Amino acid sequence: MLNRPGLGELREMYRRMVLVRRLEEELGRLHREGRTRGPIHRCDGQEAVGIGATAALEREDLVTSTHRGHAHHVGKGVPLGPLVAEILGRATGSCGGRAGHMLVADPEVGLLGGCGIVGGMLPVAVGQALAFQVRGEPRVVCAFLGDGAAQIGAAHEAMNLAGLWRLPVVFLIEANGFGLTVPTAAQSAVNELAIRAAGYAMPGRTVDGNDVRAVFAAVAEAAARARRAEGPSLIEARTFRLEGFSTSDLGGYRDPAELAAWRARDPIARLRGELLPELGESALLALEGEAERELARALEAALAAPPPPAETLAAPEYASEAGARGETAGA
Amino acid sequence: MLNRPGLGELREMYRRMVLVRRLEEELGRLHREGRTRGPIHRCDGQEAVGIGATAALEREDLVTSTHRGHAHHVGKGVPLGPLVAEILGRATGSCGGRAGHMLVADPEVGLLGGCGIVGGMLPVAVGQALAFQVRGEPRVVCAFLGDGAAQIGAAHEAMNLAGLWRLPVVFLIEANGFGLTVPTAAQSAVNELAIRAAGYAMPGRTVDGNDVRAVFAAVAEAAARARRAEGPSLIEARTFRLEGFSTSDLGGYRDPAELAAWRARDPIARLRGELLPELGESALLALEGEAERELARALEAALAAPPPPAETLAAPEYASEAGARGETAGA
Amino acid sequence: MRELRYAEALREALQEEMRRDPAVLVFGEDVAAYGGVFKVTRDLLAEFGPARVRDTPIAEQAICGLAIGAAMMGLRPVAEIMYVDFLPLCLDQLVNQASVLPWIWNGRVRLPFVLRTQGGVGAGAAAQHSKSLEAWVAHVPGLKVVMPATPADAKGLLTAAIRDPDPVVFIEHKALYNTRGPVPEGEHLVPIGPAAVRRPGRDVTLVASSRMVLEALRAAELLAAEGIEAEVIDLRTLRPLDVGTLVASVRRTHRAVVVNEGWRFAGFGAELAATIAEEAFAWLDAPVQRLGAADRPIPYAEPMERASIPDAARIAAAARSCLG
Amino acid sequence: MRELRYAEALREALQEEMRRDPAVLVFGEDVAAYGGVFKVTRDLLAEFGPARVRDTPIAEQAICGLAIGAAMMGLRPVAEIMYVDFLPLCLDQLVNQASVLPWIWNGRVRLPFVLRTQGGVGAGAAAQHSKSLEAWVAHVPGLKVVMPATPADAKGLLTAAIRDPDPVVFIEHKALYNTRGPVPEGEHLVPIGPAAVRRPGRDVTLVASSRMVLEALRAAELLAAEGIEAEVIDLRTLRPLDVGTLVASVRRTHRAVVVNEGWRFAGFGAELAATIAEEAFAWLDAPVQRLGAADRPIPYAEPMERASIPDAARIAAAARSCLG
Ligand SMILES: Cc1ncc(C[n+]2csc(CCOP(=O)(O)OP(=O)(O)O)c2C)c(N)n1
Ligand SMILES: Cc1ncc(C[n+]2csc(CCOP(=O)(O)OP(=O)(O)O)c2C)c(N)n1
Ligand SMILES: [Mg+2]
Ligand SMILES: [Mg+2]
Repeated sequence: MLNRPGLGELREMYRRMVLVRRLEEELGRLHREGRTRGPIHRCDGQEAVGIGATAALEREDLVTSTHRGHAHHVGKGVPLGPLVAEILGRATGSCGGRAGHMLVADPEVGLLGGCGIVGGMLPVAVGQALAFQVRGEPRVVCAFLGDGAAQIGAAHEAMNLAGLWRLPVVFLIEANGFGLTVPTAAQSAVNELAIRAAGYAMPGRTVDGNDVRAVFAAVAEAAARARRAEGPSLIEARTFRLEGFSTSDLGGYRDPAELAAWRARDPIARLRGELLPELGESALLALEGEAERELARALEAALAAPPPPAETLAAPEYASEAGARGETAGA
Repeated sequence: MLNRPGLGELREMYRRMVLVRRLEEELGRLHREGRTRGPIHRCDGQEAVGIGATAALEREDLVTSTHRGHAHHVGKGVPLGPLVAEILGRATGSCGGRAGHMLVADPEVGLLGGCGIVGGMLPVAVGQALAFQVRGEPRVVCAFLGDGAAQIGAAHEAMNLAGLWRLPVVFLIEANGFGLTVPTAAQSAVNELAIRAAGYAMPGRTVDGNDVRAVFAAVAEAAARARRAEGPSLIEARTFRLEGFSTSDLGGYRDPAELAAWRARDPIARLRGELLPELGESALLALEGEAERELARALEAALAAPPPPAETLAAPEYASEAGARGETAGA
Repeated sequence: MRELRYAEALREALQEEMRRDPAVLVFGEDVAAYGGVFKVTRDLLAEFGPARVRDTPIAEQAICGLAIGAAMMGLRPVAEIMYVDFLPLCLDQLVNQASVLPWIWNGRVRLPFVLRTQGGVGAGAAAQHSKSLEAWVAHVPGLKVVMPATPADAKGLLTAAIRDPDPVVFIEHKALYNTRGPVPEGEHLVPIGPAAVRRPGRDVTLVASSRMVLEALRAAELLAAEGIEAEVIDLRTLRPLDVGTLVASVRRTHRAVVVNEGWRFAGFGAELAATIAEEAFAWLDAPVQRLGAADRPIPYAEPMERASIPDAARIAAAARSCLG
Repeated sequence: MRELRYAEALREALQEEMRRDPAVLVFGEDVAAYGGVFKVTRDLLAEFGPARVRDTPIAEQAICGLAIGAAMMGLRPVAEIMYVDFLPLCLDQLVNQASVLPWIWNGRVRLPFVLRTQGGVGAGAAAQHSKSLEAWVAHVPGLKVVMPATPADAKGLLTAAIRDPDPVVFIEHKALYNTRGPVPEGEHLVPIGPAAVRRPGRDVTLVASSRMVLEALRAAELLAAEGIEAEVIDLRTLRPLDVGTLVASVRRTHRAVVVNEGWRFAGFGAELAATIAEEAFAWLDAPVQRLGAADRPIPYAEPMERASIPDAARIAAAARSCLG
């Protein structure tokens, strides 16, 4: 994969970013209507990170995600119908409605997977990468984490081990400026998280997380390095979360001027501006319409689908009991 | 406190280093005679770190120790009788024989305290330092850790928080080249641990851990900085463990040449050589004899003392129950 | 008496204790500027300032270690772990340090800190934000474990916990924060230890804690309509357990249902059932019924989530089955 | 049959499974070059090489995450946590990831890994290296918890655990490594689940696991000398629990003593006592006697340490008290 996305790739990334943004907006609307459950973590404004990074991966690569994963899900290619159904807890969801929005996974496309524990998947990502290394497979794990998550112990253990064993992991920090409500400056002793890479013997760099090309290029380079068995990398993508930390956010902790400044740097508008001369307004409108229709179909189907019945709770506890599907991602 | 120890201080450090070495040797002997219990972690060869560092602290400063703490205990001034008695599990021990060699503590001299969980006291040290900061007390916590412990999650969380809040902590890595049997090169992605300090916005430096003056100077400087409310420091003291990882060590994992090379750099012999021209042979011999006699007395008393009786197990579970001594270190 | 929400009652306890004792400190994720994701620490920063009310990084081990270390040095920290589901991240600090040091060091230090957290099933918080893990902390010597069910107890027990000389794990319930009830103004202490009989009855004893007390009370209503008089005991403190109240009740009613929102297997209900069967053996007319969460991760989808924990109907059914 | 030490039996299982299945991997602290602090992984590095036998940093969360991730990708990792006292450091990985993901992801992944560890009181390992924490992991859905008491079971259960499609927490005992017993050569599988009746008897059932089985057998000898015939059940697997064997025995003997080396309060013994009292209620002639560790940190000094856990004399006394 080249480090510079071609026009076709950019076009597709644009479509996906629009799709994610519309998804977030629709989820916001459904939440206000009381039709969602639990705190949904929207990623409005951060789409370029998840979409740009996943576009630079191969299908057989893996992504470990976070509580704020919709761009990762869409980018890695989880079919939209089951994705939306899972977010809404339907039997037709990619995990049958058991997982919900924070834990979405889909082994078929290598999304393994969402996690509501901050930093919880980082040690797992290292284990996935170990399997690739042991078997000599040229596969890579892209492990997303937040700038808040970078302060937790598991991040340290995972990064040290990946650096020590030269495991094929791309640690991608979505530096959106906050944990939930606490600014990163009040969470991290250092402003630039990428400098910590030196402490793990891996390259570290900071990129503009609102520039999908920059994210793509950085991840493509890091993935290529990992595939060459040269070990992990740390990328800090600077971005901003434009909406609440979740649908439970009561606000009041952010500087409106800062928010406005970042709104003006919306990654979708930016990419649109860049594509406009190349593709023309009508092609872009068509692309946006396509994304909107795809989302509308998925939403409609999900909302019409039933939740899994209470009896599903009796599904076997163990894979060793009969009936477990036991699809193994490693196969 | 000056960063350069005076002759009197060096003399006392020498006496303490000799005392620690003799203690370790005696414990080795008692172990071979079957008169100790549990894995005792000797620090032969590392005495300059624990003794040099603690000599640079004030009495009201704190030390959090590790499983390998005899030099910290002696250096911080735990009375030798109760110390040896605790190591041997006697009722006369500083913790009544309940704690044993891995968990020695003595609030009166600010040793709070030993810990058999690698990295386990680092978050606690940060909390102790927080209390000093909140009350505006010019006290410092010297938190010892091993080069193995530097890889554990708790170390990351503790260092980030200390850096972020500028807490008065001196993180002192005793880089003795090994975890138990695994060389540091097989545990850490980077060779020089001090470079990680940059990721926590604190100064980091590497010193010769077999040079008691260098350790003293580095800790004195870091402690002064912390007392000036300028925040924590990270010091990596390079040294070598000359004996087994504990009395349970079965050996076979080390390079005899490396061991021999480090034996030749014994910190006690080195300091002796430096002091010889200044103090003369007979004064040094007297000093050594003094240390040996002090140890012999402590050992004899400890071995003659009874262990705490089984009934002590019924001592109240909670401080809220009557009878708990409730000596508070903060007072 | 004026009514407060459970969350407000907690806040009042924090505020009053911080006014009373400058050694009380509050810290945790999002507790300062934002006032906590459940708003229990709202406005404390404004009143007490950034030295005593602190936002921490996302670092549960450090949060717990901070509490231990600061308490050891004479402060009275109240640390928050946002969800009990994250408590496993600091269990090493609890079981290897907080539990161990005061006793092993022969009483030479005290650790008067409170670790506030909250658990339980809410509305769709899913497998990693809905658990009840009190069985784990209740197993640990030296810790006290408190779970208030009412706003008045929320205030009174938190006040007592802050003044207690031992480490207290204080487990709130996310689905209780908005419940209202009378709460005494001014100093209000509910001692750590004693259980409360919430409803007297002579036919069967329902033992519960936290939100399950409300379900047990509803079950008692259902049973009353059938002429069955259930006694409802709210444990309030899980460790040290008020065995006396529990056993005295069962010796009178001869039947017991124990209810706990955590997983049933090896859960806290097992301790209750075992204790009752031991201490009231000759008085029991039927096996103790033990209700807990289904032994599965808590699912997201509503029908599954709802089915996964005990409720009034299931408690009433269990009571009937011991009477039947 | 040839005799082996418990540690050797474990090593043989690892070796045979590594020969049989290239997906089996061993890693942990000091397991490769040194062969493990209890020498259970001795010489595996030489035979299987550094890709499959790995020393890790001291990083328990990472060790557990490695196992989860590698298992998810189709390997069969056997990870070692050196002491069960350090398991709290990776309980988040166990309760929030390993327990959750296979079931919550609707069976779309499997996690066939084994987490080997060891616990219990040895000779003076003190408060942070002597605990028994099986109650915690036994509480977690989706995990299996195995505790072999004999060398033959050590081999057979470890073999079964490695081949099992689910996460297995395999808890050895430091004071058993040097015990000897007959161990079948070649493939030897002891299924996860079924308990074993180690000694038949009709007067009282003694239920134990791990090293406490040996104490229970010694207690049975003491009791036999007094004419009391005790049946001794070795649980072998704690989760899923073999309730059938347990209950069938108590229904015959009408009396039970449950013994667990962990803290008594909210410990695994509570689950056993509660289950027996529920399932054998009408058959019980006396309350179930429950023995566990004193509810204190494990002290270092020998007399205190010895007093802190159950032993044959105390087990026999408990049995007598249910017969008395
Ligand atoms: C271990 C843990 N601690 C706390 C939380 C609560 N929590 C959920 S999201 C979040 C903020 C995470 O910040 P960051 O990693 O920067 O991700 P972002 O939300 O900004 O995408 C917190 C504290 C959690 N889920 N897990
Ligand atoms: C959390 C934890 N993991 C593992 C151990 C077992 N252990 C005891 S000492 C030790 C090595 C520690 O290495 P280091 O930190 O370098 O200290 P050193 O022994 O070299 O002084 C290990 C792995 C432990 N005590 N705690
Ligand atoms: Mg963030
Ligand atoms: Mg070391």
